[in-house]
Amino acid sequence: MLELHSIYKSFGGNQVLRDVSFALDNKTPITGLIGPNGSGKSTLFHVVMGFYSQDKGRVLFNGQHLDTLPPEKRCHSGLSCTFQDSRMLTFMTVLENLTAIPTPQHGESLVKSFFSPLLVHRQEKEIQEKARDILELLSLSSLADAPAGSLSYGQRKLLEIGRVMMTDPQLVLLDEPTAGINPTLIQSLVKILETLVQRGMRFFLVEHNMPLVSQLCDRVLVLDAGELIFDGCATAAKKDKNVIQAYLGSDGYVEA
Amino acid sequence: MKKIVCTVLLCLFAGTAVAGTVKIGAVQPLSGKISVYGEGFQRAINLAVEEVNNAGGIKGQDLEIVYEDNLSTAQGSVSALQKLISIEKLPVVIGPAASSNFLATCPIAEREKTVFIGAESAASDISTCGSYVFRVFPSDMLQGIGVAKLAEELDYKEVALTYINNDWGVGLANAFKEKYKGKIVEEFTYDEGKADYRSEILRLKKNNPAAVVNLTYIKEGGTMLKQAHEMKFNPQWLLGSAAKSPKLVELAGEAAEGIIGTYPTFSKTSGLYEHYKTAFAKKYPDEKLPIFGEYNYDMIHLLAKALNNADALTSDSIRASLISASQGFEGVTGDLSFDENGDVGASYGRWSVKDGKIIEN
Amino acid sequence: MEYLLHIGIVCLIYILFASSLNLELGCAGLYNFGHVGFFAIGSYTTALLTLSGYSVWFGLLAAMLVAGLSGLIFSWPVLRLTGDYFGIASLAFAEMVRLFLLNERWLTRGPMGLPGIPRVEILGYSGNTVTLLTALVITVVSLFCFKKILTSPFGRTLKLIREDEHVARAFGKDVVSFKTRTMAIGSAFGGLAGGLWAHYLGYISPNDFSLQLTVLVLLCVVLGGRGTLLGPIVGAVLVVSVGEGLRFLPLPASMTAGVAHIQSMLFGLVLILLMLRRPQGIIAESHLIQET
Amino acid sequence: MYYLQLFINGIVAGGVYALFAVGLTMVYSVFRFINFAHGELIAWGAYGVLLFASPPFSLPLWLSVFPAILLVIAIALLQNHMVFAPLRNSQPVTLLIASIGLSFLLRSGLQLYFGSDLHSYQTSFYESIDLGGLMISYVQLAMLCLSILFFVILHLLLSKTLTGKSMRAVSDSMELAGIYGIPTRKVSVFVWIISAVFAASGGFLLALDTSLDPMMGLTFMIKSFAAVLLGGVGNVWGALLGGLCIGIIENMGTAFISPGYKDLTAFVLIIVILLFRPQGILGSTIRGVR
Repeated sequence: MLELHSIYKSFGGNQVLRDVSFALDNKTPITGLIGPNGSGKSTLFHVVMGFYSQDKGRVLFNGQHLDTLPPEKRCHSGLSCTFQDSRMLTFMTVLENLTAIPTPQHGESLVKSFFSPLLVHRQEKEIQEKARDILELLSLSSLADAPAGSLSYGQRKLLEIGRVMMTDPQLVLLDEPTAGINPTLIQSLVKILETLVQRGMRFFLVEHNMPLVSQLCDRVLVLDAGELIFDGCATAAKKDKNVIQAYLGSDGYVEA
Repeated sequence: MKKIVCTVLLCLFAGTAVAGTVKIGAVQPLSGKISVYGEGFQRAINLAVEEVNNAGGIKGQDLEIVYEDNLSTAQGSVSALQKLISIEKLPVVIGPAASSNFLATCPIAEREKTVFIGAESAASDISTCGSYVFRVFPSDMLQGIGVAKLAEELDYKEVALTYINNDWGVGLANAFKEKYKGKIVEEFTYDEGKADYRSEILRLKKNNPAAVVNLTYIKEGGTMLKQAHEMKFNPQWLLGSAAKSPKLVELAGEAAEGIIGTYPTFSKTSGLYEHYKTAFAKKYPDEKLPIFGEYNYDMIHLLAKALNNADALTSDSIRASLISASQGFEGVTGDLSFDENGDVGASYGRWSVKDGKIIEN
Repeated sequence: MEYLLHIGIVCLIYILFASSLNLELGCAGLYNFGHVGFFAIGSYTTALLTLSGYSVWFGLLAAMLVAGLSGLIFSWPVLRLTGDYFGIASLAFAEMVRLFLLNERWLTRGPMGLPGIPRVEILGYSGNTVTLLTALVITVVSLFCFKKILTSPFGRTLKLIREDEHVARAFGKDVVSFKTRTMAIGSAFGGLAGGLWAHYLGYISPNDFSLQLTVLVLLCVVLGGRGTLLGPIVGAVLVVSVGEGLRFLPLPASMTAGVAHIQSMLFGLVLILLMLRRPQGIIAESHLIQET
Repeated sequence: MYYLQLFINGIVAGGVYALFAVGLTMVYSVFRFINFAHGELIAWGAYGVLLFASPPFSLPLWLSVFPAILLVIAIALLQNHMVFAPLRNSQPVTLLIASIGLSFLLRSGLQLYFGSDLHSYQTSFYESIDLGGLMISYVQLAMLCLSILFFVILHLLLSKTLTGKSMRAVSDSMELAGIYGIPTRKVSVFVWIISAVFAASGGFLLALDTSLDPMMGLTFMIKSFAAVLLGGVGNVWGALLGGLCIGIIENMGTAFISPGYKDLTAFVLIIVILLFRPQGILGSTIRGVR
């Protein structure tokens, strides 16, 4: 599915990513990416999404080269992402936040919206239905017409997952989805992720919350100072010497 | 408290009703780009109105001018004219300065059959505006020819032509180019209202012509003369009439020495011009003689004469009496008899600056 | 009566002009300070065409096309800029158009302007009432188009792009194409307003399309409330009627010079107070109310 | 020779544009909005000198420059306090339109008091120096020297003094600087003072060279914007360089294209710069005053 071949990226003098290569296949439902602060996680995230262009190396998705594509072209290939600070459009209603996402829409071409309103209307109804199903799943349908600005921080995180689902992606990059939300909401988020995995969606989770990572992820990649130092199952990661050293300095320990 | 207020209001309105004045509309640029000229015209008009009213006014009633500001724009002029015609219902309206504003309004006056008379618009297109449109200011066809004749009289075979890039400058330049038989060494326009014309002057200096015809306004003319003098470029400057004002001499200082220009001649003989100058100085002690002020002054007197012997205050009868009154009417600016399309002829005299003063000869 | 017709026509033209700017400024967040440039292109296109014999309707249509095209050509290179930079670039564009019209005397007779532009004529009548009716019909149709655009998915995505371009690009919206299309539509209708203006006034000259007109139309959009459909309409009507209303102040003749300056001082003061008290305009877009 | 003279004219004109552009670039980089009312500070500077030189005070011309600068500083501070400070955290377009309103207010106030007639300082005439055929008038020379002098002072101030450093910090981000205890109010007042001083002195020089009219501020606005952008927003030296470039290209242009298009060069420059190098010659993508 997603392949990265020896990615290098530096801002000014400081080398943020050094020779990062890995491949995500279709089988592992959720892969985690962990690492201490400043290890280059978000930079890697932005490189894959195309907001930063890497200095060297190639990014492939289902065999297709993404390096030349600008961000707006990459998501047509089935790749999508959420943002760390869940950039919701506060003034549009919750429903609108979802219905505006799918592209291309017939309604977006002016010629069609004037001269073939039926086509537009039909597609609009489909999109509305899809959005309402997603809100049902996220148990947010009661807030469908409220402005997104009035949602609580946790609800926004859920809505962001909904927004991603609108594009029916194959792989979703989650950038610290559980940062700053209470445990009960985290469990509901986990439940939703599991149902989506059944539907065939794959996730690439960038996260700090160790218990969540070990609970969810079958495969974990650890990044430290721009280098990939571990690639394996979650439990092995906890015992691995380099990972411990990377996280807690030389003589630290990790509780089970 | 309410009782007092309404009594005050009542007598205010009563006041205007009793006096019963004859009203004429006036669309003037009182704000915006050419408000500099608007204020000058207004003073000249008020002076003339005062004189008319002292001499008995119009059939015993006082003459009153209803001013409307046109913000120096075409849209403002149209709004002002529409208001004067349909709200104030005035049969006679004085047109705005600048040909562009005048051209925007004269079709409306023609359609509404209102006598429309202008005192500062030179564009030759105005002659074809219509039967209700008159103009006491000579069309730029005549001015351009006047400057061309001046250049030939001073036998300049070669001359550089530069003019301000607005309707006045371009109109005059076209007329000049047709009439002037000599060679035009260099010709270009320059922007209105700029502060630095040194590069333009340099371009003139390049082929150092003996004389330079510069059709300009006061501000641009003053700046150019001064900057040319600074750059030791002293050709014989030939100017149009729009720069003939003591303000130009004030701005250009010594650089204005020896410049020559044309202006529509005033009838020196009848001493009207002296009377106008002294009357103006008395009424506005600290103000300078406004440019084109004489035309407005004459226009009011001509209108007063026409209104007096018009049988009814309707625009048609005023129009007829205006044409008859203008035949042989000797104003400060000379003979004001209208030709068939409402223009006045003008013969051209010369003005020049000698030790800081404007001399007409 | 003619005067009321006059105010009605000027209001309608300002409504069309302000609404077309609102599509760009209000909905797409493009600070287009050069909208008067397209207004001028529209006026001159229809004036030149009708003066050389074409019918008025053909002139108006051509005005829309030429203005829309120039909007497209202008926006292609400049759209990569955001916010203030786009504003200055468009301001520069409008001044370039004015200078072009002023100096290309072979085409536009330069500062002499174009007199005698034929008026709108239906079945032989061509008074102010006819012009008012045509302006009314054209404005209503245009407002209907704007409403359709605003409420369609196109309008929704436009708002998405205005609020957060980053998210829009992340979800595959071709931001540049949306903005270019909005610019094209906005300038087309701006050109149409210019065409109507030329046929009503009968005479146009380059200096009518100055910075002052840009500021006036900007005020209509901002005063009324940008981003809404009703906003520019209310703004335009207010600006035109207040402007004309000040003519009726009962003042002695000698004072009129002073009054003109006071009038524009008031104009500036209103602008400042408006920005201090209610920057989102009279008819605020729903979300802006909490934001202040 | 002819082109050299054009070049010199360009430098002098550029110096004046730069003088106005400095105020603009600093206000923009600290407060993030385009100050349309900056032109009126120029006009008030020129008229202020006229005010103090005429009857009620009738100071000699050179002496009346300082009270005029104080007057303009007072206007700038008042305008900051009444209009721009309350609007500090609103959208740039709101601030911009407020500054347009302010420019109408100040300009018509000027016309109301002084009348819209043309004025000029009744001063003795200035000769020009003849450097082997190249003409520079004393006024031009004064303009050039003053611009350079001001820029040097400003440079020293920005780089050496504490207020200068804090100004650069504030221009980077107002909130952050505030958190570090930099008195943002004092700094913003300081920015307004500097832009007022530059505008007033520029206005005086301009009027000395030509004449005074209420619209003089407006005609320079777009050119100064072009200088700000060309030089790189927030970069003081950039403003100088930008101003000089525009002056030179504009004046050299008159030799080739018709002077009617003299302003066109500034506009074309604006669009070209914005397309190919939005951050300007000396600018860098990181914002802030340098």
